[in-house]
Amino acid sequence: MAVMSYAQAACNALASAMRADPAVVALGEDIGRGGIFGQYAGLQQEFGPERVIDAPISEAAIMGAAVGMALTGMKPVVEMRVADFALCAIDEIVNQAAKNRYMFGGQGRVPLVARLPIGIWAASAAQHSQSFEAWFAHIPGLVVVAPATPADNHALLTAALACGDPVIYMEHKMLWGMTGEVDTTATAKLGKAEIVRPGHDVTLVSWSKQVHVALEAAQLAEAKGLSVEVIDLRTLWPWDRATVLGSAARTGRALVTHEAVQAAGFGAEIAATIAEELGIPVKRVGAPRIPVGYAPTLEAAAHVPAARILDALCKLKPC
Amino acid sequence: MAVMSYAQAACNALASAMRADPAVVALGEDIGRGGIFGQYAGLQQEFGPERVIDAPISEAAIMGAAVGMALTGMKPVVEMRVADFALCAIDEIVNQAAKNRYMFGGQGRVPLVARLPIGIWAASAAQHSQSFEAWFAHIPGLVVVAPATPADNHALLTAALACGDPVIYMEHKMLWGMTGEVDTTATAKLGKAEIVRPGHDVTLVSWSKQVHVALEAAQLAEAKGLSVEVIDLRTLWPWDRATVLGSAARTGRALVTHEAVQAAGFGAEIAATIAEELGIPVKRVGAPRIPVGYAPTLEAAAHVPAARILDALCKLKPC
Amino acid sequence: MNNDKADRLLTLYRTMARIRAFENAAEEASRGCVAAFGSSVTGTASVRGPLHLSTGQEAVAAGVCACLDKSDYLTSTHRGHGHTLAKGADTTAMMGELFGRATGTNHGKGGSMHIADFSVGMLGANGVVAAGIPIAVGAAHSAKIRGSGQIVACFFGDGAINRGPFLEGLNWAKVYELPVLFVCEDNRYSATTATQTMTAGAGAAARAESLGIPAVSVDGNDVLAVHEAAVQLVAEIRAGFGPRLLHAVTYRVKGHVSVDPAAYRDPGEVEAALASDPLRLAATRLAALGIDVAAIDAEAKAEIDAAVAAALAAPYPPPEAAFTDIQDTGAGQWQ
Amino acid sequence: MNNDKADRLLTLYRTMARIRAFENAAEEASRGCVAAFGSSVTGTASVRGPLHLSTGQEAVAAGVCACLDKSDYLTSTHRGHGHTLAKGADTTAMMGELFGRATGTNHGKGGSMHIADFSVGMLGANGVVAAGIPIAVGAAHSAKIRGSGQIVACFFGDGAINRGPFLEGLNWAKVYELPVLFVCEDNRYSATTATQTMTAGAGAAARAESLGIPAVSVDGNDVLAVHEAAVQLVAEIRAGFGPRLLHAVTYRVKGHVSVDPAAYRDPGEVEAALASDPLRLAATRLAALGIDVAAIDAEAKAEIDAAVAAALAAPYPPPEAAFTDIQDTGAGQWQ
Ligand SMILES: Cc1ncc(C[n+]2csc(CCOP(=O)(O)OP(=O)(O)O)c2C)c(N)n1
Ligand SMILES: Cc1ncc(C[n+]2csc(CCOP(=O)(O)OP(=O)(O)O)c2C)c(N)n1
Ligand SMILES: [Mg+2]
Ligand SMILES: [Mg+2]
Repeated sequence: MAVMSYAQAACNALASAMRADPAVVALGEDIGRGGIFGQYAGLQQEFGPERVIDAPISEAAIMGAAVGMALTGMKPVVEMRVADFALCAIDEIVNQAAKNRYMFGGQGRVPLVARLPIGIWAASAAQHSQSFEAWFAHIPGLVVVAPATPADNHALLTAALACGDPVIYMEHKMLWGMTGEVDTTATAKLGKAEIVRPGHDVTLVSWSKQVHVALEAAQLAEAKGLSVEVIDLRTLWPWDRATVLGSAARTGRALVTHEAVQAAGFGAEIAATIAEELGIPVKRVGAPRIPVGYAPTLEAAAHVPAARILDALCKLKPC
Repeated sequence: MAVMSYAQAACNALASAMRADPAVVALGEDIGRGGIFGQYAGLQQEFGPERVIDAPISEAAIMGAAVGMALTGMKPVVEMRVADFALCAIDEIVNQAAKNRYMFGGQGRVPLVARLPIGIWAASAAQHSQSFEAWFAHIPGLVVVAPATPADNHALLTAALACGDPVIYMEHKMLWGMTGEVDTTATAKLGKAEIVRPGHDVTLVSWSKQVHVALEAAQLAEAKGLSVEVIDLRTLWPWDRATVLGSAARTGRALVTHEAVQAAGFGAEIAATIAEELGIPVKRVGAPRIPVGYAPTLEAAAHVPAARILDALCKLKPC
Repeated sequence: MNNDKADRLLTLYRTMARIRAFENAAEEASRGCVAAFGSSVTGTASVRGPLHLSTGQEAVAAGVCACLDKSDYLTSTHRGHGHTLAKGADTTAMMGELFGRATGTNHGKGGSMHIADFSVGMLGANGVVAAGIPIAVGAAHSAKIRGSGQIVACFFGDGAINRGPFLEGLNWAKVYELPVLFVCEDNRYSATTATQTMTAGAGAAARAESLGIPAVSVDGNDVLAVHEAAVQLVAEIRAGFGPRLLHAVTYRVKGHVSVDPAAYRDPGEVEAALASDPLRLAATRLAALGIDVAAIDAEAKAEIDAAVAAALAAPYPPPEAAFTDIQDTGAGQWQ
Repeated sequence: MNNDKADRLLTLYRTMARIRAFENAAEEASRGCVAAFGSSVTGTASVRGPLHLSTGQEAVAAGVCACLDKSDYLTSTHRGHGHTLAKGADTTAMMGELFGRATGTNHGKGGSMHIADFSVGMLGANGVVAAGIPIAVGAAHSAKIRGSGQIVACFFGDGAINRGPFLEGLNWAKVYELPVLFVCEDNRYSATTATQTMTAGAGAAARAESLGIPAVSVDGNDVLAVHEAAVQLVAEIRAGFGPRLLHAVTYRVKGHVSVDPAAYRDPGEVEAALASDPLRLAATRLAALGIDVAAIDAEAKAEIDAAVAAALAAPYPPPEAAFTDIQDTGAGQWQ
């Protein structure tokens, strides 16, 4: 086991995959110099510019080219730097990568992993702070993954590279520097959630950086005598209905929290499913439907802090 | 009152707005020749090519230019032909049109109406059949409208043109030819739903073409002794929580149906909200998470027919 | 004309005749199929949905594809039947796809707009204008990385050169000197719009040249001219000199989709275009060499008639097929 | 050099000196501000978040904006301080914005990357590369429709010419002969990448010309050369001759963002670039005319020092402001 940052863990997983399989290549802006967060550090040195491919500022072509590569025997890893810029490549993701296999009757497959970092990144305002996981969960053909820890970034990226389907892989920009123990031999199964804290009063579901906020809220709740079970969803599509519904059925109450805008966020899907399946009390805590502002006071309003989660927990079970 | 098609109603509303306000212009591909569905018929003849502006096949520039026009005193109506092609202009919608007013601290406003026709259009397969309303409901800054009838297409387009905010205006491609009485003096308020059929056993919420399917299901349910209240949401953001929650509180059961993919669809938002607020039984019936196939047998699988709605109704209240 | 050339013309003519017969049969089978341009769906047609015919443009597909090996790749547009056939796809499977049958190239999942035959390197028609361009560039990049020697032919319309992916794709191809032949099939219309009115500057070739990509313009109705230009460009590409562009000027004889009466066009313009019909031009040349094309035409018609009959007889895909070929991860979780 | 020209140079120098002072102060206030390139946020800086400095590129903003009227429009990039200042924005409000204060041009909602001052026609910096281009084109289209006589200056970087909106926007501008001056501010880098390596062909001017848009290239560090070229192009635009492009070659003296040490660059290259610093060039010329710039520099520094002091003293926007300026329809419905 080694201690690595979240960025290094991804880098390490990618390097291992590239060593094992010459079909794996990476493409994106600035990755030759390691990527601006170091998430490709050293890769061009090891694998050469043919496999760690610098791209012009052409998101549409980067994603479209990756589809063409994937159809013809490669396994491209596509860097979008922040999910907000992937909006320049949405046709390529939704109409091309996601639909190719189906539309052409299974003649081809598109084994690509698109890295679309999400989340509020300090003082980066409205165009560099968005979380779009709900969008991609809505699109047939796409797998959606959002790791919360260095260990998961290693294991889930490895699994994403192996799965053969187009994967929207959403790292969180505030986690790049987070360090943790990483077992580089550990494997993960896409679609498996993890109970990261057991409890019996309320089930609290989250993913990505917000898992850490959820854990903070669970701890605060414990002090008030509330036992909260925290689930890290890890994969948003397919999401682990069995684990979530199993836990919720046990605790009898469920709360979902995410950093993304609450309105039409992925929390709605989970809350609606729990309500449909179990008919138990359910709540959501997501961001208000406002853009992210620059000033610290404004940015704070777009965050979903532990205190708001605690409030909602106490509404589900008075505490 | 005149009988008009859904396409003519929009055309008529747009013509009236253009007569009343020289700032209203339309831009898009093929609109000079009336648009391929006749939704701009006669407008270039009446208002000239300076105000009914033919555009190159450049969705990104069409939407981006509309933002520039809107910031400098015009009220552009932007034609995207089908919502699927608007995916080529997503940065311009989400990062530019929706965020401009906020990001620049209220210095400017973006009064544009983007027409993004949605829905399964017979035998048009995976890239011409999508319904993306949930995406836009998730984005702060955007108003989302989806008219179900010719009368509403007149009244809601008129309201959208007047509201001063960027509006994603989603007509349904299968409704272009639908005819109905249109009172061209009638007004509508964005954000107001309509109870299109009263009932007392279950509240059934829908929008766009699916409203007609919902009405069909309600009629089938009536034959089984179930009284279904059908609500046409009309505006998806802001959505009429008061009407929906009021009705659901009265009936004690709620079902949401939409043509879009169910997973992370806008039905999740409504169902989750009802569950949170009322804790009553709730269900959703949307499309499976599959692309739309071309063959009639495949296309059928992507539809949400009245029979599936009826099933769900009878699960909410045995009938 | 020497013997070689006559043989080549005959081969090219045969491909064109087969495309023409295919398009005619598809058009026939599509009447009443799509709601647009004032038409509404009658529901009785065998070919439903938007049908974009390449009638009159056959020389471009035939002339270019004759330079390609089966292992080479091709990307296409919404108007892709000709490219698909010329690349070697089986017309029975193609017609099956237009009819939405389980026997179709795509097993009924795509239809005309998404016709594809990966077995002959045809990576798909595309319902999004210009979307095939970056995909072609990626396939070419892959071929270069793998050292496979494959090249890619990337077809797009004159209207597509005003979309961003045209610039992004061509720039990329030149930066990495990729083995791709860009083919601008210029039929002078973009749906109901004369493309010229929406296009600044001198068009596809000039734009390619501004990116350092050599370009050649040809009469796209002269199949030999197209072919000779393509042979030269493909040779340069195979030799490793990087991307090339071919600008082939032709004419869209039919409406934008089969139900479009194209009333926005001057009938005189259409008539003039018909006079330079590529099949007619080639037939006249062959006649001058003493070769009569009637037998070829008849053979083509017979082939396509059989394809139509087979398509008609074939079953639709079973409803369960709606749930296959999507994704393995999460298969079964449709809600 | 005649008197007029000397006066003009002096005026241009003053603008450049003010931009330089602004950038220096912003840089100073930003140390430890952003997590990238191995740095992490310390949280103590006044200017937080990504800060893209235009240090060394002042001649482009100054030379171009001196041809614009207040009513003309301007769109910018992520590197927009210079454009904003040169268009006439108040430096106190600008610095307030960088500090995220309620007194900022955007009332703290945008920060450096989204700085804007609509009151002087500055329609906004943009965090998305090339996104300003279609917006500029739309503003120019609007000006033409309204017959207002306004023109638009549209700034973008050398990296932006590889994005689709560059093609789409320029094509549109030429098709409708719109009054827009495209300015490619070529600092030879796109973040950590030497733009040349990712750019096919001869660059911005050649691409514009392929679209029928006349283009001029200038030494972007020679403020008089930039200005004279811009004067000529703007005159043509105002005369109704349609869009023009100015390609100004300069150099990004700093890292991509303020925390970027730019270690990927050859120090010799940077040193050579510093030798042709635009302020130094202009100052040398002014010195030859017997004019000393020390007073101007001091004045600029004093202005910016005051702006920093004012920004430091200003309040942050109140938390409620997070919920204003979004949309009127549905205001209050935040969930
Ligand atoms: C991105 C996008 N915008 C608009 C359309 C609608 N559309 C389909 S074909 C077409 C015209 C295309 O013209 P051209 O590229 O010249 O091809 P042609 O139809 O002439 O073969 C248009 C506008 C589309 N399919 N995709
Ligand atoms: C669409 C998009 N892709 C990527 C980025 C990340 N990014 C920000 S600035 C930049 C480099 C831009 O280079 P250039 O256009 O030359 O402008 P410069 O930074 O040199 O002023 C990149 C890649 C972005 N902001 N937007
Ligand atoms: Mg065409
Ligand atoms: Mg640059």
